[in-house]
Amino acid sequence: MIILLISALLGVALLALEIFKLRSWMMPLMLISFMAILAGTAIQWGLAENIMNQNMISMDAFALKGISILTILAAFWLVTQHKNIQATGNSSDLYALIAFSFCGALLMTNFTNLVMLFLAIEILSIPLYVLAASKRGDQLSNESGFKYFLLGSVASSILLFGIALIYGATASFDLYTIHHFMATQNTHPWIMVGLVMMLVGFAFKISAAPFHFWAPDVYQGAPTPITGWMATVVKGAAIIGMFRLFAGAFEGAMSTFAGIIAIMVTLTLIIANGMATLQHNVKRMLAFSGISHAGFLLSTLLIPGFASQALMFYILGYGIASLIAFTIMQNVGSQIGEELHAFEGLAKKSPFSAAMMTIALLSMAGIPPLAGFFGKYYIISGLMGHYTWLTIIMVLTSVVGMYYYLKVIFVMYGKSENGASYTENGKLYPILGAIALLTLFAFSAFI
Amino acid sequence: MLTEYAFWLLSFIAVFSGIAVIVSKNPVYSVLYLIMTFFAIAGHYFLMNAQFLAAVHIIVYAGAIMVLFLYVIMMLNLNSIEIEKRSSIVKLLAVVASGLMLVVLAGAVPHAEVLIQQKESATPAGMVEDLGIALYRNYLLPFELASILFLAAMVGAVYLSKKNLNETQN
Amino acid sequence: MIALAIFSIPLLLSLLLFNSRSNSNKLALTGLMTTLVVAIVGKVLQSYGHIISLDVPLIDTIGFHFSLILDGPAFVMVLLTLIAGIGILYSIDKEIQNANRFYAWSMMMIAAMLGAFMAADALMFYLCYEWALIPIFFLILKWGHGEHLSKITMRFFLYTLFGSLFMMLSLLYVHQSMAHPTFEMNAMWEAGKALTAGQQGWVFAGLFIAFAVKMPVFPFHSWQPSTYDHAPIQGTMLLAAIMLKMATFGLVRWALPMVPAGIEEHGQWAIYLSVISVIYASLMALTQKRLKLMIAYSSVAHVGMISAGVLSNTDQGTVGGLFEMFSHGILAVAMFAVYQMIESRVGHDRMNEMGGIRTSAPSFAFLFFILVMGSVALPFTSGFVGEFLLLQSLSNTGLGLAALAGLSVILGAAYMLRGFQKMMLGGKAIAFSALSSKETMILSIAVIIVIALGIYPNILIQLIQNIL
Amino acid sequence: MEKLVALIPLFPALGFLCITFLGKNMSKTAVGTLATAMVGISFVLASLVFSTQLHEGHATMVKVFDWIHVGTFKVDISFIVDPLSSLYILFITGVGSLIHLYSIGYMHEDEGFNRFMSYLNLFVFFMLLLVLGDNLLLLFVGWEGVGVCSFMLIGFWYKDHANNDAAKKAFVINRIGDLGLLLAMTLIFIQCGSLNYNDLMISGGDIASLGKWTTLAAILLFIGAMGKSAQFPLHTWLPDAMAGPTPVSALIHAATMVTAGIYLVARFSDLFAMSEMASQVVTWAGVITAVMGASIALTQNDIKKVLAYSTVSQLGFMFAALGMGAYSIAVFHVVTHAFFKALLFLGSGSVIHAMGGEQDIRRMGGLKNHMSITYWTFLIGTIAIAGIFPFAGFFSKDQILAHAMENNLTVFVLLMLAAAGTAFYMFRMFYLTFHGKFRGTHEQEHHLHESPATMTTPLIVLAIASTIGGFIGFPHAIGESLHVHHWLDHFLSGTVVAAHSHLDATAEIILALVAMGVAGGMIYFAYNTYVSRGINALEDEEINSGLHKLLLKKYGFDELYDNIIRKPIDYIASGLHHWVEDKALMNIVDGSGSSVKGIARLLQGLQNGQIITYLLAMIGGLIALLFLI
Amino acid sequence: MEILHNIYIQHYLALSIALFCIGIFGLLFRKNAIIMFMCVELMLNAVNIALVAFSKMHGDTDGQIFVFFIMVVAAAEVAVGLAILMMLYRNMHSTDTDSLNQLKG
Repeated sequence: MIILLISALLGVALLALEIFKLRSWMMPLMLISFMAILAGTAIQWGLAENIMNQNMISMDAFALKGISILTILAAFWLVTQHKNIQATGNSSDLYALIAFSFCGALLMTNFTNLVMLFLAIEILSIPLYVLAASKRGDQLSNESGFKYFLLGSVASSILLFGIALIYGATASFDLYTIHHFMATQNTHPWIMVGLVMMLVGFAFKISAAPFHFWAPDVYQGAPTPITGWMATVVKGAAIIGMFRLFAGAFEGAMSTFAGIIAIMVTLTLIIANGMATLQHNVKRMLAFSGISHAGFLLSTLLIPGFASQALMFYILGYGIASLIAFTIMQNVGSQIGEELHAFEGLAKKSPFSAAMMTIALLSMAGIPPLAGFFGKYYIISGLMGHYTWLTIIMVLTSVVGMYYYLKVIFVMYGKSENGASYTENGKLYPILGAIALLTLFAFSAFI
Repeated sequence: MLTEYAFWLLSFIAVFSGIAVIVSKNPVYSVLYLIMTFFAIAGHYFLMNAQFLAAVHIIVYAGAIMVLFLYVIMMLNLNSIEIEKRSSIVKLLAVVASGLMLVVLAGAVPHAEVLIQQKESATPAGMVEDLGIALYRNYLLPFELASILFLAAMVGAVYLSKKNLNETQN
Repeated sequence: MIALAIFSIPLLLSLLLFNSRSNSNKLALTGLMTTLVVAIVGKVLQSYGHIISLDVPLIDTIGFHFSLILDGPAFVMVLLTLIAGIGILYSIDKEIQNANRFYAWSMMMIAAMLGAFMAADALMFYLCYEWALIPIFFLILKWGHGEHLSKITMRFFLYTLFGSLFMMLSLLYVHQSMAHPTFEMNAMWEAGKALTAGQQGWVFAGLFIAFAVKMPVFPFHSWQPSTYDHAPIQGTMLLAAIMLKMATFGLVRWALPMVPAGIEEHGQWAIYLSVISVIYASLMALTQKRLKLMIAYSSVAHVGMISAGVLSNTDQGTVGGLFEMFSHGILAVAMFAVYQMIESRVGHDRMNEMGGIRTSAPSFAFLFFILVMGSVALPFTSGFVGEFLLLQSLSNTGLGLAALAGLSVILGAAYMLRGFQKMMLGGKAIAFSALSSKETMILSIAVIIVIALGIYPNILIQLIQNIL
Repeated sequence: MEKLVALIPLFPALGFLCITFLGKNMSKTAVGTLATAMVGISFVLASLVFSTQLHEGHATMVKVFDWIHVGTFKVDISFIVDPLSSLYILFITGVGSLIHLYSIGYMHEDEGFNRFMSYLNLFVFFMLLLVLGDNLLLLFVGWEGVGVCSFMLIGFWYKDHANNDAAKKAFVINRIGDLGLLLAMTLIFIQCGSLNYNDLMISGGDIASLGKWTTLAAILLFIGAMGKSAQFPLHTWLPDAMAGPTPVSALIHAATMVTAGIYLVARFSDLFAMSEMASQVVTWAGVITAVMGASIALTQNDIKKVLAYSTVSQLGFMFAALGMGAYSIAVFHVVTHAFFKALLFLGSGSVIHAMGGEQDIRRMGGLKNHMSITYWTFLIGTIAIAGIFPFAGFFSKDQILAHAMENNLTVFVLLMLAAAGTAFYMFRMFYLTFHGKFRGTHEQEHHLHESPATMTTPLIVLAIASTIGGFIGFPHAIGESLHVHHWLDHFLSGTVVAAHSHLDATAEIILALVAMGVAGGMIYFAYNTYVSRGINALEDEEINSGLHKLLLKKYGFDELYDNIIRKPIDYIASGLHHWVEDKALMNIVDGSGSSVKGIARLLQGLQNGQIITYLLAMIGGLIALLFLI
Repeated sequence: MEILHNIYIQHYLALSIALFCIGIFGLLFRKNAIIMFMCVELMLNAVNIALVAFSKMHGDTDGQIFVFFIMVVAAAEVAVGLAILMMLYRNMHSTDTDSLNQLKG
């Protein structure tokens, strides 16, 4: 409970700091809060599972894992993006919104009631609509915010209709009740339709095909730090919530849905990887790459016994790599440009940036012994023998994925050179380096 | 019997004005039709013994949300701007898609007739005190979180609307 | 622990080299020689009963062990890696830009390959197998040459990655079939053998695609000639001499013991493919006008022979395969070194435009001739022992197949001698300065190894058969 | 005594190493002496070994060290001493040392003298391995080793690409045969489980377990022999091999290496005796080769080419004998042939030496006045090969003919024809070279001289050998009274399958007379044509007769092989290169990449930035999912 | 206001579905951003109707509570949405959603 309280009050506190003109305290405060949340998680870990507050939330092991992963990602996001956020001049508003959305993200990990789920999604999303559009003078940012908002609220409506139907069938919003109901009775048409609609709502949030179209546009248009936030914490929270719901409460009905999810995974992998090969804008390419990872994340639902470990590990591995990539992306993007050729000769200008980017990209591509490989490994080994055909598709699309990641690496290490000058953000050295090492050797952490 | 007629009448109004929202050329008309729909929906709530909800519905939707809409339309002076340029193929697709949607969802309506009022609960649901108890006891946490939501929305809306005092352009 | 030392000395050295500025050549060479000494000492100690292998459980839930062994096959491959590695790094004949990084990447690649050879854990093998790609990728990209370098590197990288992912699928398939999944070598073998022949066939198909791409075997070889051509010459050596051995070694270590029935009943196509590859590559070599490409294709032919012989699954095939891997590794380094010597003096490697080098550099011609003879598997060279055993093994599958594969004996003689004749012989005597002592040293050592192993192969054969 | 056998190949090997690594600092004389001495020592040792075999006559194995031990596959470096191998090593080292001696004089002026001597030593080493090895694999080592030496020596004058081409051709064609031998080995090992002669034949008899594979194994072995011994259709390399220095032609391409095929078949006489069909193949290949070689030799004008075709033809005789089961007689002919053919080649070398490199007999004539030793020794060689009593060739050839008459009359007639041809072309060459007027240039005429002693000594020794060499194999008719008939046959009986002629003495004598008569007639005919009437051989462009042209072009085998083998392979290879390697495979690889992009481009149309499209996709997706449930 | 006679749950469900589909239709049919927002509101209200009807059917208050939260969210969404729309209009001078297509590919 204290965890949620901290996260909820964080935004308020940030706003208060603005009032008292204490902007420089914001980042430390946020960091301290994140640390406190992590500490709280650790304390909670020792306690037995407890359901709190009239079956609204449950701080079970899954939730705690989710919270800690999201908090780690958020903290990492904060330290890498702090300078960029500060540079906008609106750090208080932006940080407050981030804090609110973080609160929503945490709620996504521990709800046990559909009301909580709905509120969590909205608390997560509504600040994001604003954040995506937060570059107020920039038309692209506006466009991305608008698209995200409109499509997002449609998706919410669909999700809500699904919730309504499920409520109609089960007479409860409580996940335990629903779970019991579905264990015995899962062919009721309301449940079927309701589940599909909820699935669509979530598929939108994690940008699985064919509900992914917003993602590249929004990721590209939004300011890069926000894109980084969306691609990691938000996506992670959405898939954790989805996993909690589908692998937990709706477990009984999953057999009917496995086929659909497999098809969605296939479509996502093919479309995202294919489209990414065509991109010249690295940010947009990373967006498509993020979609393809959503395919992997979604496929954890197909693993018999629902490998939550695989999911968590993948989120962490992908999230860290992705944040590193977005950080470099932001540095290059703000100084030279977002296009591929902006990266030309980066290895000479800044070997550190290029190396970090390379490690991040290779990890996302799933090259051993980086964490990304182990993420993919757990998923594929879980699917092997049950969805062997899907693993083959995963493998083939991974090769395609390798292609566009390599393209960036080639440009960085290739011989051509653009004249633009580049100074790297020296303070990032130790942080990025440490995290990159974590990415390299994280594989024993979460097993 | 009366309630039955009321149901059909309100339903008709809701659907009719719902369609009218879409087909009206002038956004102001759309807003007015939407308000009509909301009133019809509020009537339904009333029929279903959810009087408090009906009242809140009117206040929130008709009173706040739609006024906001109207205000924006007026401020942006959108009365007569829009000229429909949707290609007919998109219109056709819109009809087909929503039609299919209707058909598919209608398939979910059970054939067996389930009376809407199956159980008579001891205390009549929908009264203020029931809702109050539920909201402040069982649903206290979501209730508190709703305030976070509002706060977030408020900050966001203010942020987007305020002049760029210290934002470095570009 | 000695196994760990063998693996980690090059690795640590690589990290050190990334940060060093001077004398990287000496540092790298000293490191490799130390490793070589350690490996030999380790093997000797092992024969006195010391335990030098290492088995550290890393991830218990999936049964992943950091596990290194130094049995016969592994030791032979380690020897090859180190000897060839020393030769490769020693053969660098001019200033390299960013030399410390060049050496660092090379050392890292060697470390990865050593890991793959010594791995007694399937996942560990796979990890090293993939990991070795990264250093060579940077070696080619940064120090390669040519117009379409990035396209070629991309093709190489994607193609090999494509293949090895299938290996992962196959290994995972076997892995998940166990009650208590582990990647430990013997357990994987047993689990593989417990599958039905049909399943084994599929597992083998996945493994073979991975190995076929890496070796390469027709029709998966199209990445190879252009990559060899555009890579820096040391990179080509690393690829041809050691890296492709990971694939052939993979056949011996993983495919054969794990899915014997699959190979027997559903894997014969792979043998046919390998034999086709032998002939096809020989024919290709026959059409080449450039020395480097000719060597590249001849390498394909040799590897096809290894693959075919090994897959026939006999003692002779396995031993002959490992023997030929060693021999081919040494020969590949030497042949590419010859290429480097010619290229650096003549300025190109178009064989038609040379001639009479023998007149200017008789001892070079002499050494080269012995290497050519080793390459065409002349008796009393190491090439012969390997190829004969492989052919012997292959004829267990079918005498006709052996006859077809044996055609490479004829075609190999044809293209090798033609190349030799065009470059070395004839009246036209192009200017060709005598070999430096370093170059003579490299070729002489290679020649000595080739001949010594041809005359007394038993020393290596006994090592290979030594199962400790 | 047998233990010494291990030293026999060692000395030439030492010679090779010494000359290669230390030769730079040694004088030519020293090098020549060293090389000759090394082979000479081997000869002495070989004589000792041979003499012990004379008494004991059974096979002894001398193991040197383990070679290849893999599972059940066990092959050692180990030597066999038995009559067959001891006979072979005797004449190899004997003829070899003579030719080494000869080379000192012949190659003295050449800048590559050291190289030459070292190669010769190496060759002797491999040749000794070939015959001494106690298993097929070691035989194969020698087999390929002599091939390489042959390659190096044919292309000795490497600056001329014609020589290199000839060398390459020899090596590649030999490799075709080698493949046959390789396959035979693998087959024999799979079926019999061993490659040792001892297990296979001498004491084990495992060769019998070949069963239905017997014929195949025999034929594969024979293919190996065909390559090395230049039998039809793999004979085309041998005449070209004359591009090498003359001592090479004498040693490798006449006396020793080319007879390795006979050694192989004789060694496996047990196997061939089991397969009637394989024997037939051997016979007919031999007969065809004999006739063909003789007929081509009729028209050749290059002194060495004539001898080369003569060699081909004589080898054909030997194989015909082998095919008919007369293994020991074939070996007999090998020995006598080694003597007289080496003599002839060395003689021709002496001639060429005197002529300053000229090899065309149409440019010679009347040399007998200038170089009498060469003349007389050459005459002995010519008579010997023509088969005149009592010279060496008579005995061996006569017995082959006798066997042919007994077995197959067609074969007999054809061989008789070949023998007649032999007498004619040999004397044609002889007369054109030594008799009549000198037809060369003046400078050549002034240059004419007898060769130095290092060259003439071997000639004399070989002439003596050619004269009396035949006595080791008296036929019944002559030898019976002396109790020495078929001495060689008896000597070899422990090793090869013995086959006595069952012709009675009278028939043998009649046959011998007939053969001699035919030869004599041919000699007269040649004398009449080229000496009495003084006719010179036609210049190439004067030739009108079709048959003559065909013979001059050697039946067009070179062109034929070019057209049906080399060109198609080149064509296929370049076709594959163009269509498969560059087009198909590249397009598949790169095409799979671009097809991914192509598919993505189709999808890109959907990602058009329009909210309506995204909404439609979303709703469409929802509907689709609802349908799927 | 007492008991609904002869009105079955499927009647309300049908009404809800109809309104939901009208909302979808409007979203696809119109391109004025304001109208599209309204359509979203319509869809949310369709959900509300369904929830209240189910709540009535089950005889508990959970459904109605949920409707409260939906209203809360709707209000918040509208506030944010209109703010975005205003800003968009300031920059682009249009509420035509078709003109928003700079981000694509």
